[in-house]
Amino acid sequence: MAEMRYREALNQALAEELERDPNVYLMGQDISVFGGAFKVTEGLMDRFGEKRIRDTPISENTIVGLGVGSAMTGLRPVIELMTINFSLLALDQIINHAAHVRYMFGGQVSVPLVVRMPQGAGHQLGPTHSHSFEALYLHVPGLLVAVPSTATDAKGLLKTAIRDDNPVIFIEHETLYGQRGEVPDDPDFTVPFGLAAIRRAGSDVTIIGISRMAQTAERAAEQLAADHGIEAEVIDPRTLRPLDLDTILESVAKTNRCVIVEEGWPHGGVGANLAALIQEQGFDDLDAPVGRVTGVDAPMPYAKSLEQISFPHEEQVIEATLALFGDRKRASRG
Amino acid sequence: MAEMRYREALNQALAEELERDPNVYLMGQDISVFGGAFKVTEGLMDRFGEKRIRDTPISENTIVGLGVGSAMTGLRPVIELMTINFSLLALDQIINHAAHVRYMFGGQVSVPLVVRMPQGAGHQLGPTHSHSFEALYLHVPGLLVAVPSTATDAKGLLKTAIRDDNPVIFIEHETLYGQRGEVPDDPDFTVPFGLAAIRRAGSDVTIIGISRMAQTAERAAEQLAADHGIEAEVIDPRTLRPLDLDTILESVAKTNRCVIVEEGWPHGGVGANLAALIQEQGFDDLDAPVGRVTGVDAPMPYAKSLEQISFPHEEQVIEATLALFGDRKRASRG
Amino acid sequence: MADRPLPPPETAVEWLESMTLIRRFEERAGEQYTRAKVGGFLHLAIGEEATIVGAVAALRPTDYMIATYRSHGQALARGSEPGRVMAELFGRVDGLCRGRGGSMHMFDLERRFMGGFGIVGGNLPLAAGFGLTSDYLGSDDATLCQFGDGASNQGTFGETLNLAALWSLPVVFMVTNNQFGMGTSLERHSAQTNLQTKGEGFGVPGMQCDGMDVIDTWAVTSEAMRIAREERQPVLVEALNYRFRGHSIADPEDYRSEDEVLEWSKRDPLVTFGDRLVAEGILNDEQREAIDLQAIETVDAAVAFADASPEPEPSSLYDDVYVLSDQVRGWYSADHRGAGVQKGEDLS
Amino acid sequence: MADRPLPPPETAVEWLESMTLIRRFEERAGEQYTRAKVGGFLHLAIGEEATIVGAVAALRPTDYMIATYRSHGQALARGSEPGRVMAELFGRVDGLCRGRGGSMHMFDLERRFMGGFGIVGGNLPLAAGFGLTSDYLGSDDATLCQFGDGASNQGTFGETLNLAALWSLPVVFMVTNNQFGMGTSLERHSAQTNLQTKGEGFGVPGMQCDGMDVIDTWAVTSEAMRIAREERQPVLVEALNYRFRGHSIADPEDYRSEDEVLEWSKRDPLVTFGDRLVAEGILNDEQREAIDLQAIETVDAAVAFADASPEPEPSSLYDDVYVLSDQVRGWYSADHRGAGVQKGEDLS
Ligand SMILES: Cc1ncc(C[n+]2csc(CCOP(=O)(O)OP(=O)(O)O)c2C)c(N)n1
Ligand SMILES: Cc1ncc(C[n+]2csc(CCOP(=O)(O)OP(=O)(O)O)c2C)c(N)n1
Ligand SMILES: [Mg+2]
Ligand SMILES: [Mg+2]
Repeated sequence: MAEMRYREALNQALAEELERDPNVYLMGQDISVFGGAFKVTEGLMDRFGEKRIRDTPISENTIVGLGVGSAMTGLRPVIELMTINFSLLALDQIINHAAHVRYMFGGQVSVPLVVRMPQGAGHQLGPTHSHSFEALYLHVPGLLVAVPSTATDAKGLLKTAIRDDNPVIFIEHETLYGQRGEVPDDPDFTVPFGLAAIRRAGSDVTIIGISRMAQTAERAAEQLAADHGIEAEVIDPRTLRPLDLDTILESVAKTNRCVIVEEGWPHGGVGANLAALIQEQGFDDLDAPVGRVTGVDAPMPYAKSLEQISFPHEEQVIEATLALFGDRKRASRG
Repeated sequence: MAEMRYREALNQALAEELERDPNVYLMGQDISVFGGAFKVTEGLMDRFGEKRIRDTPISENTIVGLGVGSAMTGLRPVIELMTINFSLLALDQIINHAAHVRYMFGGQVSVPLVVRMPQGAGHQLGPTHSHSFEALYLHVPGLLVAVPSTATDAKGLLKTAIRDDNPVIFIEHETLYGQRGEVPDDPDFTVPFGLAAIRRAGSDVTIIGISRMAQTAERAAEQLAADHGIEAEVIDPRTLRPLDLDTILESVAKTNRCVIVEEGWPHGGVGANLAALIQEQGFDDLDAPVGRVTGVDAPMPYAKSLEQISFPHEEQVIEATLALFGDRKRASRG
Repeated sequence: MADRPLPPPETAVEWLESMTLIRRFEERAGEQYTRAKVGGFLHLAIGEEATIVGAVAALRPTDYMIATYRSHGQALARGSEPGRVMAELFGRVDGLCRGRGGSMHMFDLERRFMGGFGIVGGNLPLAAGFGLTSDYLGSDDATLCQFGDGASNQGTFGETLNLAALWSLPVVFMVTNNQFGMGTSLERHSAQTNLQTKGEGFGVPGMQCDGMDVIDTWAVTSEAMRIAREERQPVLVEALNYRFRGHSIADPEDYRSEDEVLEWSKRDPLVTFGDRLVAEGILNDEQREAIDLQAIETVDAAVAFADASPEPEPSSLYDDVYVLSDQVRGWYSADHRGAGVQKGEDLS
Repeated sequence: MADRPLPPPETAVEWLESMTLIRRFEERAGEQYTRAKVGGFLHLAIGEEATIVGAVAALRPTDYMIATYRSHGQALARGSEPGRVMAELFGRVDGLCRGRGGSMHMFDLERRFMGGFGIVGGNLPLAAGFGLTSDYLGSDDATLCQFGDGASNQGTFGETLNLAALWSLPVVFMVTNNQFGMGTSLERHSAQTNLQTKGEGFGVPGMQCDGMDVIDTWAVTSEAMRIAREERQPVLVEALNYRFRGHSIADPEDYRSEDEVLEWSKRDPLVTFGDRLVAEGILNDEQREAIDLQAIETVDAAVAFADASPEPEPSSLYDDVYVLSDQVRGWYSADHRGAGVQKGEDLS
């Protein structure tokens, strides 16, 4: 175990996989000389050379298509799109090719491709640069989607992603890069896809946090316990495709209440998807509607004062949770 | 009133609005000489000339951006993307510009743009050409989204879309173009956005059908009545943004059961969004989980035998509806 | 260009056979479409046989070939079994792609025929990817990427050519200029109509060939492939040709005159090349006739094979959405199989 | 090129004033950034003032101007109030965009400064759209679209140039070649490094100007605008320049040498142009100094204005997501405002 930042954990995962498999290569804008816009690939060019750490022009759609082509013919590309905002330009290649060529060609090829990119608000980057797009990607059959919220998961899930033979959309978070965590040194440490993490055990309500919001959920849970005597079970699904619905349903069966916290837009968001699944499968377990706390239904404004009220914080999670208990619990405290 | 095809109703709406407002113009691939891949714009070039009915190269992202630019400066473009499948290439311009420029520039400009495009499976076009993408678009604040399922609505909603000052994603359906309906002649006939249509009144269950699936839902409802004595209320939301949730909730308050039918992928689909909203707002009204019938969670295969089982038909709607009644109703008939 | 010498007789005959097979295959596919044996869109390459056969003849077996939604001919020229190509059109399990792709999405990995793509311009980045693999692995395989005049207006064109030039990828980009993107004629969709020059701004030199002449196409493509392979320099080849049929089967062709079609049909590559082989004594009329009969027989057999092939089982619907493994054992789905959530594929 | 004659004295002085204002504004913005008054990314145009001022000087007030995320200078040159530009950086209600856009998304409709766009290459199609409007309405307004060398690799570049040429749109595309796309130097991102030729394959002729020389930039842009306006022919102008600061404020600049920066800084457009005005007797040293002091004063006032401007009200969060009307009275939302569904904006 070593303490390191989320960014460093990713860097270590990349280095280990580059070491392990000569067909793994990286490609993206400013990832070599510059070390990556968020410094995730720092030092890799010196160690692995320009052939394997490739700077690209600003041509997102073609970069992804190029990755798909090389993956179809035996390589294992790991692409960095500078941020998820720019992935809209590459969506045709991601959906029609990365996700579909295996199926549409009757299984003749596979596409062992990873597309890494950070998302999220909080740095005052304004409407074009603050998107959270998990919902766009979890919609698409053929893709796997990971949303690591800790340094450990960042490393373990990225290694799994690189070793997996499916195309993986690997969504990091801009505000997590500097966070520290304990990360196993074992070069064979991986975190499996499709296995949710229970971040906090509890029996009164299940709070599901997506990407960075898993942390917000955890902090809200501590406050709920301290201030309201409500013990929340906090779940981080870690991957949205495949989704570990079993763990979620087991928790809800125990708690009978559920809130989902995400940063993206509400309509057709991750929370909508989970709420639909949970009420379908756990209807009889629910004592209250599945609650959602999401980013606001508007583009992301630049001004700090507006940006800060545009994505969820602990208060909103607490409020949404208390609302599920109606007046009873609320009254018991206050 | 005149009987005409869905395609003709759209053509009439375009002709009337071109007539009414000289700043309305059309732009798309093969819409002039060729008359449109689905013949929606047939005859318009002869009538309005090349300046207003413009053939474009195959450059989807730029076509949409060009439309946004001209809309920002006073024109009212109506773009035809040949099919919704190709709109993935234009998603950057649709989201970051069409949907966001008004907000991000503090209200200084508006974008009175319509992007028309058909979606859907059923013609054996295979994985790249059979998408249903309503869910991608309803996710985005700043856009309006219409999904007309009848000739009347096609005309009335398209006229509203062209007259509205917001960017509108106008989703037609490939298999509906040939269908006939009664369409008002009045050149000022419009259908408002945000007003659902109740296609069939009923008190036992609410079935919501999206796009073409509104028709599938209606047929299933007739069969449910005939074979099972279940009277379904069938709702066609007609626009997904704005969404007429009031009508839906009123219906569910009466029926206590709800099924949503859509053609797209299940995860993060329209049904997920509606199910989440309905259980949030109508929790106490629900006697059973909100059911969903969707396209399969796979790319769309070419073979007819596989394609036909990849999107919903009446049987699946009936089955899903019966499931909501548990053994009681099923037993009463069977 | 028409005065290039003939290749060795055997080769010349092979080319005529290959072009004839494509022609007869396409005709029969069209006929099967009207009988509703074939669904979807059907884009035929009638008139474009010389471009296909000449280009493919310039490839080694290990080179990669990639094309568009109009690519039955490419599969056949590359050696895919006609029966399996036809079975794909029929949507049957013995189709090249098990009936999943249909006419627009052919693919034959074994022959390095890398598809068959429905998104105009979408195949160029993939071609660069194949080139990157060759480069990365130190092999001297090269890639031939065919696309249409209409596709040269798609953003991927500039993006991919720049990248290929920048990274010295061994890829030949062949724009088959058949004068139209659907119903839009070249001069109505492209400001630059001399397409061979369209890549120069991205560092990719251009060449042109007579795409109605199999020999010229072969010769120019061979030189382009040599440059790509040996000089590690991508090349843009413009193949001038013409499609004799509509864009797809349902096309009234109002956008062009019968005269124009007639004029071009005088240069029918099958006729001109066949005539030349007879004139130069490589074939006699009987032998020429025999080639045609052989092609018809092959296509008959292909239809019979396709017809006998079973439809895919409903239970195969979810096959190959994912590569399954310990990591990815299945997924949750809410779909047509009934209300509620279903497990997708499951290893257990 | 440096030997072009000076414009009339008044004009020359105006240009120096404008360049000086931009320089001082940018320096101050950087300073305010380090004080956390400004958030987000901050891309400064220090070193690129001649390109901005020379290009804008070639425009009529009704012409459209569009640029990138590096465009405080363009707004100022176009006449936007410095206080309102600074207030936008501060995220205040008196900002050009009411604090919604920030540094990367400036916009001033009144001055036909059409933004300020964060997506590299995303502004080219919009520029063509402005050109289309001018053409459609029969006006002789033209559009100037600035973007970077890095943006010339984006698909929209080829797509838009082709369309502009095909439709004879009155648009000048100006690629400001400052030698880098972020940390990637020109020759590492573009196979074609002579960027003025990059549009020829799409029917757009090229010109080049010395982007460190305001007169040359003005002269070449003027000619290009004339061609666009009168001949209805789009033109690609390459402006050669250099940014003296990092790509954005947080940039260690490991990708270039100090020597290189030093070499270019000898051509600092403010210094060289100021020197020339003094040398040619248009200004004396005092007057030159006064221009600088005036700029500093203006910027001081801008900062004070910005600082005094209030933060946007939380209640304004949903303003202008939609144009409201009878048709669109509001929408349902499930968001931070609490569990469950909220009504969005509502006319009632
Ligand atoms: C991105 C995209 N836009 C539009 C279409 C619809 N479409 C299919 S073929 C075609 C014309 C293509 O013309 P060209 O590239 O010249 O190829 P050709 O058909 O002539 O072989 C169009 C517009 C598509 N398949 N993909
Ligand atoms: C589509 C897209 N990809 C990546 C980025 C991140 N990015 C911002 S500026 C930039 C470099 C652009 O270089 P250039 O076009 O030369 O303009 P300059 O910054 O030099 O003015 C990059 C890669 C972006 N904003 N948009
Ligand atoms: Mg063509
Ligand atoms: Mg630059």
